[in-house]
Amino acid sequence: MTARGPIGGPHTHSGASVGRTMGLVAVALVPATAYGLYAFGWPALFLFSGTVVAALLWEALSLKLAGKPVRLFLFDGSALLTGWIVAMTLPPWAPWWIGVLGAFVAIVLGKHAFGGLGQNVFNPAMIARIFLLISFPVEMTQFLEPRPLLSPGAPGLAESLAIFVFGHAGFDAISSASLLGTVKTALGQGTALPDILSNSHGLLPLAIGAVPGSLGETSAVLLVLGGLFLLATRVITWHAPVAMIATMAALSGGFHLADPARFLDPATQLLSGTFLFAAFFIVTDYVTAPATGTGKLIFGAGVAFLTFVIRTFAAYPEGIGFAVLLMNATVPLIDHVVRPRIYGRTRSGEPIRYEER
Amino acid sequence: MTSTTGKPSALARLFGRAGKPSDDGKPPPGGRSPLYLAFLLGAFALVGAALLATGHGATEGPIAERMKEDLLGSLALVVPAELHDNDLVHDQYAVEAPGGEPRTIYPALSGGHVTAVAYEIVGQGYGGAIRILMGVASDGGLLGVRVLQHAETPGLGDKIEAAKDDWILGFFGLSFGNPPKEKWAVRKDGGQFDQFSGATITPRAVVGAVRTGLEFFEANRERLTKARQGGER
Amino acid sequence: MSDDYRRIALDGIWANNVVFSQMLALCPLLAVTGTATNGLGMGLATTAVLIASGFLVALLRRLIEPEIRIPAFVLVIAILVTIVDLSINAWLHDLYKVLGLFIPLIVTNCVILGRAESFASKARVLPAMFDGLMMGLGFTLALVVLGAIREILGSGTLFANASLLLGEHFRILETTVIPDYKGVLLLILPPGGFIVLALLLAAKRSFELRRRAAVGTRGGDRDVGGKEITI
Amino acid sequence: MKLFRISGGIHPKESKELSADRPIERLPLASVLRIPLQQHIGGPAVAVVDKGDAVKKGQILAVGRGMVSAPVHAPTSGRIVSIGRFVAPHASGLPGQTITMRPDGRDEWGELPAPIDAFGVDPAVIAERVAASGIVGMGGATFPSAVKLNLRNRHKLDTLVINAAECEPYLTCDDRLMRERTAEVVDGVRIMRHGLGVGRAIVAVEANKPAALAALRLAVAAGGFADVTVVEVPTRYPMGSEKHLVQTLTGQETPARALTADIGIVVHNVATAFAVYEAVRLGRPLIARIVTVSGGAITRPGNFEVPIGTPVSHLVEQCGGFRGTPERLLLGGPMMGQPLASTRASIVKGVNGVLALAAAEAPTGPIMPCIRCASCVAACPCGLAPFDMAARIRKEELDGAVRIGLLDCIACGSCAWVCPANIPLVQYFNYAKGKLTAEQRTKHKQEETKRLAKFRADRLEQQRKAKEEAMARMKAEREAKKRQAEAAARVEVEG
Amino acid sequence: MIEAMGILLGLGVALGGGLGVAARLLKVEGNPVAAEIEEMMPGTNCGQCGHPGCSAAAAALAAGSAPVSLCPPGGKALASALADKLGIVSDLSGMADRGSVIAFVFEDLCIGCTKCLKRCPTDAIVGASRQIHGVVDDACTGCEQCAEACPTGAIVMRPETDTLATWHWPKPADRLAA
Repeated sequence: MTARGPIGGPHTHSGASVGRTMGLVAVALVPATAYGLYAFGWPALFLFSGTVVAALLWEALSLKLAGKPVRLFLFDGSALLTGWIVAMTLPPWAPWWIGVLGAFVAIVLGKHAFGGLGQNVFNPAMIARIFLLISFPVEMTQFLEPRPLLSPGAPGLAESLAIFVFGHAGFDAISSASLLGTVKTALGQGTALPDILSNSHGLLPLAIGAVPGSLGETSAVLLVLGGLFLLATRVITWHAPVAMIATMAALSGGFHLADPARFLDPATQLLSGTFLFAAFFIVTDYVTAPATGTGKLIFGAGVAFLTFVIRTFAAYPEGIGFAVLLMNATVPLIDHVVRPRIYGRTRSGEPIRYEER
Repeated sequence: MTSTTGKPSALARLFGRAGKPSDDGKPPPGGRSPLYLAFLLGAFALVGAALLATGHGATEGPIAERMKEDLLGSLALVVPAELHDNDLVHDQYAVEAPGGEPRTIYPALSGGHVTAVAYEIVGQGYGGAIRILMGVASDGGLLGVRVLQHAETPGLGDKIEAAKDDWILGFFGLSFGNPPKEKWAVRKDGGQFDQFSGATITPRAVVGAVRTGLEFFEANRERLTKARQGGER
Repeated sequence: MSDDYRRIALDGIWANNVVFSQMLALCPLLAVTGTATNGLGMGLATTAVLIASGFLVALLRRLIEPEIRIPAFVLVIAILVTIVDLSINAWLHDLYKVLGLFIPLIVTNCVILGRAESFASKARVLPAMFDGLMMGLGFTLALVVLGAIREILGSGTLFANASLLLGEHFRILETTVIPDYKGVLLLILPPGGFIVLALLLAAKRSFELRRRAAVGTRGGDRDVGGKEITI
Repeated sequence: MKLFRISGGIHPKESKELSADRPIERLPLASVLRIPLQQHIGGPAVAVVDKGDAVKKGQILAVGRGMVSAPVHAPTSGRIVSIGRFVAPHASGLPGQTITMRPDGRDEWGELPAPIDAFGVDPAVIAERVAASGIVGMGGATFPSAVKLNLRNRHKLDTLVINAAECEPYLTCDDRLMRERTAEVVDGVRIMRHGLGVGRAIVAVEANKPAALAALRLAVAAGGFADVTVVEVPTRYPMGSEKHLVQTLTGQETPARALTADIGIVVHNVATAFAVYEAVRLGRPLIARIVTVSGGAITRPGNFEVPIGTPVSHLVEQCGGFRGTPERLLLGGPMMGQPLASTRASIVKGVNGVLALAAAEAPTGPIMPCIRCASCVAACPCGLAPFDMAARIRKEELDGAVRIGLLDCIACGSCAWVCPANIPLVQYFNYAKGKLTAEQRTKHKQEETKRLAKFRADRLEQQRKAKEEAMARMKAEREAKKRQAEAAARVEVEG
Repeated sequence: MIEAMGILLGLGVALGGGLGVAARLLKVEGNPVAAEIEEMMPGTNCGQCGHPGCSAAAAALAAGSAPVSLCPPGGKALASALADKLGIVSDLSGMADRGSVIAFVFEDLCIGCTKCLKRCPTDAIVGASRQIHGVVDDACTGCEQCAEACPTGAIVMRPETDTLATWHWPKPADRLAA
């Protein structure tokens, strides 16, 4: 009926849209984010909004440069989410330029350099995280104990603005390493694990999030809540998170049993660092994960395995970022090898045979 | 080599010319004989080898000279020139270090008396071995410490380089006793040395290495400070 | 004739640039371009080898049989580089301390074998040397630009240690672009090299596309013999 | 009866309530009927009437050509106005050979073949009648039904499955047919069972048609037909896909690139069964069918018995015309139906619905880039990775798309229905399949060309040789003559 | 020193000899690419490319002395296939994509001279002396030989149009025309 030639079927649609999917993920992120903003106060709020706004601006700029319709893509929610996730992985009191640069790396280098939405091989937020971690090892590893909003000891509005703009003078004095960082350093000195853990936080604060850590990654309980919401709304499937958690539990459990003085117990491994955040919000990223259920299982297990290896045997206390990027690189291979069985064919692609009738 | 039947034999196919040279003097389509090619490439190799030999001969002396200058340059940083009148490299000798390996000692002599010694020590840092050159006065005080080579994280651990930070200069004048031996550690470990932002392992490695270097000096003080004649090996 | 030389020059520096068009020699490229100075040194050393190898290969081209040309070229190049390596060590020792590790890499630099095979072995001596010079300058240009960008963004300086390479007169080149700069560490590391190279390539492509769009597309049969050498 | 699960599939909004309660109506005849000669898969039929001829209802207009083809009959009595090219009921809107007739309004039957004693004759007789009546698969596939009945000659068959799933949204024509003409349908099913030479028939109806199920069950029970089983299958698109229906009923997957007949089962549509009843019991050829007219842009949706050749515009007019401007105008259901280029095109044997969808019913979202969400992989009933195939086709890697299963795609549209990015996946697949066929055709033509060129070269060579030989012969003859003459002369001289 | 020179010499001799032997033993006769290209050509030897037949054109292509766009009947499709085959990055945007064409005879103008019949490389034109000629669409390759031969201009090349049998769905517009 139009001059462009006939429109192909089907002529009805489920109503699903990219924007709706992204919106649901954002909703799932709200509890953990809200807690992070509360726990780390005004500076965290400034950093969060700065990063998200920067992500949107970089997105708009990239779209304009690429000659794509800015309005359509800018509000599909993908840039908002990327900026959001980048902000959640930052130390809560990091200065503004960390967030802006992180958003630049994620959006421009991690996403648009590959061709924009849907084309990137690597998770943009993880690229930003690794870029920042390698480039600014000092700023990216200075965490602090939560100082809830309006509590005594929390910085006021003006002071927070100063932290956001200029960075925190005398940051060293109040900074404290994350649990994984502390463990790594102490193990390197030859201290046994039980001694290290005895004067650190217990598991309950780890679960609630009352520990030093990145802006949005501390509260395990709220992250799991968001993840369950995504599972319930069918935005994500169970495969990757379950594979990731199970593999980590099994691996760290085995090693811990073999030598409790050297290897962390599974509960601490699962609850600390970025692990649960990654399990529900990073490895479930559509673009950079395999398409099939089996593929997702392999992917999740691979991320957990590499994370364990890096956390335990390599130089970095937290290995998720590297693990995710390494596994991202294997996704095309996984998708090539692991395909659904085609109807009427065997797994190897030959037509099914029935015995002569 | 072509057989009389007009059909080349197997041997001729390998070593003879495959066909008549064409009129314009270009090689025949079958290519040159393998023997000729062997000779040609051999000749190339020979001429090349001769050239290399000449080059090597011409540069050998200057290169050795430059290497020595480098070493002297480094030594000058940890042993002030006014403390000695000898050639530190020329007078080097070896002493057995803990672990049984020989350690090269560069003695600084003034009027035949040992005023200081310099030697190399190794610390284990974040990114592997850190090679450190230290100079110790005969009274056990540090004259200078310099990092020769390391693989620490740039921007974090590389503040141990004198070019990047003054930290390493802080060792000047210190000795066992100043501070006391048990204070030879980074602050985090209860010592008196500063670590720098974000990194503890690297300064800890350097402080530890310097400490073992001083221990080595203490253990061998007698041998190291005994007057020696230049050239004794 | 002069047209030929103009074409060689244009090819070497822009149209068929070693790095930006042929995408060759990426290994030394990424390894040495942490600073502009290192890039300049490597570029000049490579240029010297390119000119010399162009000269030798063109001179010997009638002697070298096609069957053994590759080993013969490799031999010529290896000998040249070794002699350059020894000479720099002996007489330009400060430069050697900066570049020492990378000079032997020139042997495996595919540009040199590539030019020997695709140009010098078919050309007379003078054009072959000129081609070597221009390819070398193009390579140097790429290295310096890449090094400068990485150095400014990565450490906030430009041409640091230039005096070591070029002598005390050139100390004026050494600039601190951004004082009190923390430095983006990743850019000095090899991944930074990849990122900056990719951005430069994108910039060149975009410039050329825009220029072509401005000139207007000429249709055509220009593809004859237009095969790129991809060694 | 135990049913089996199929993987994939979707649950689109059914929208059947628009027309499900409307009984089948007969409409006034259109002033002109245009009957395409290609209403089936296979060779087009060849007209056996001429312009100006008067024809009776049911009279044959065109005969099938070739093994796979079907004849066409006059839907009513009247006069042939023209035989020529006219816009076809096809997405392309291209013209096809069409017989145009003007009804005389008397609707007089011509001479019909005698009814057959369905169960007393050889199955071949039934197949023959089905072929002569021009019956084709009426679910939309339009494969000549007799050819499928004759599969008994080459395959070992045990079951006839009657596809009454009607899984496409909006469509209710089969539902109404089963409810209103239950006895005829059941009789048709049994005739086909006999014609196929098998012992049992299964009628599969989706669970969303309880009235039809009840009616069928009642009729089967009342008749005491042990050879017919009525089965309720789950409501899930694409249950009406023949291979998936068979798997639901038997648990057996039809091998790729094979027919269900390879596992002993032949599937026919329920409307075909009714047509077979009419052809065998009454001698009537297929000249009309039940069509659902529905969609938000139709004033009065309903189910109609429509003579073949009725223009769509006539049908729409009779339904009260359009309500607003339709966003999409379709022949068939919204999932697999074809867009209609012009309302002047006619209803043909395979058209089960005419839909005029309002803007709110049709997908109108912008096409976004694929975000690899893999919803399409989960929805695909054939175990394919549609997003991957589409990406390859977009880059013109057609062979790559074939390697990962393009030819196993049944174009059901489940993938595009779930796609959050609104990517026209099905159109990509249709494009690729069409392009591959075209390439095949080109290659074939090229080979043919080479053969022709060689043939010509050989011929020229032969001609040249013949000419040379002739020349040589003439020369030899001339010389022989000369020699003879000389010899004669010599003789004369000597003599 | 002498030792090192000896080693290099030995290496040179051995490798040079080895390469010479290898060059003899592993020699490839002819150019296999040319044969493969010939397979791709229309095969009518129509001569529009300026080469004496498709096989000569294939040889020229394989040698790199002819542009991939040389074959008018093959059109853009063949040109891009050839470019792929030869690994050439070629700008074919200027090449008109004329699609496939076939000959058409205007009956009013045809005088039945049979000149076209004799030129057609695939015998795609039927007819006899003093009778109007016709084109067998399926056999015509669109090589234009007949149009050139026709003294009255009765033959024109017409684009092949889609029919119900040949039509297929067009490729969806590359996303986001907006």
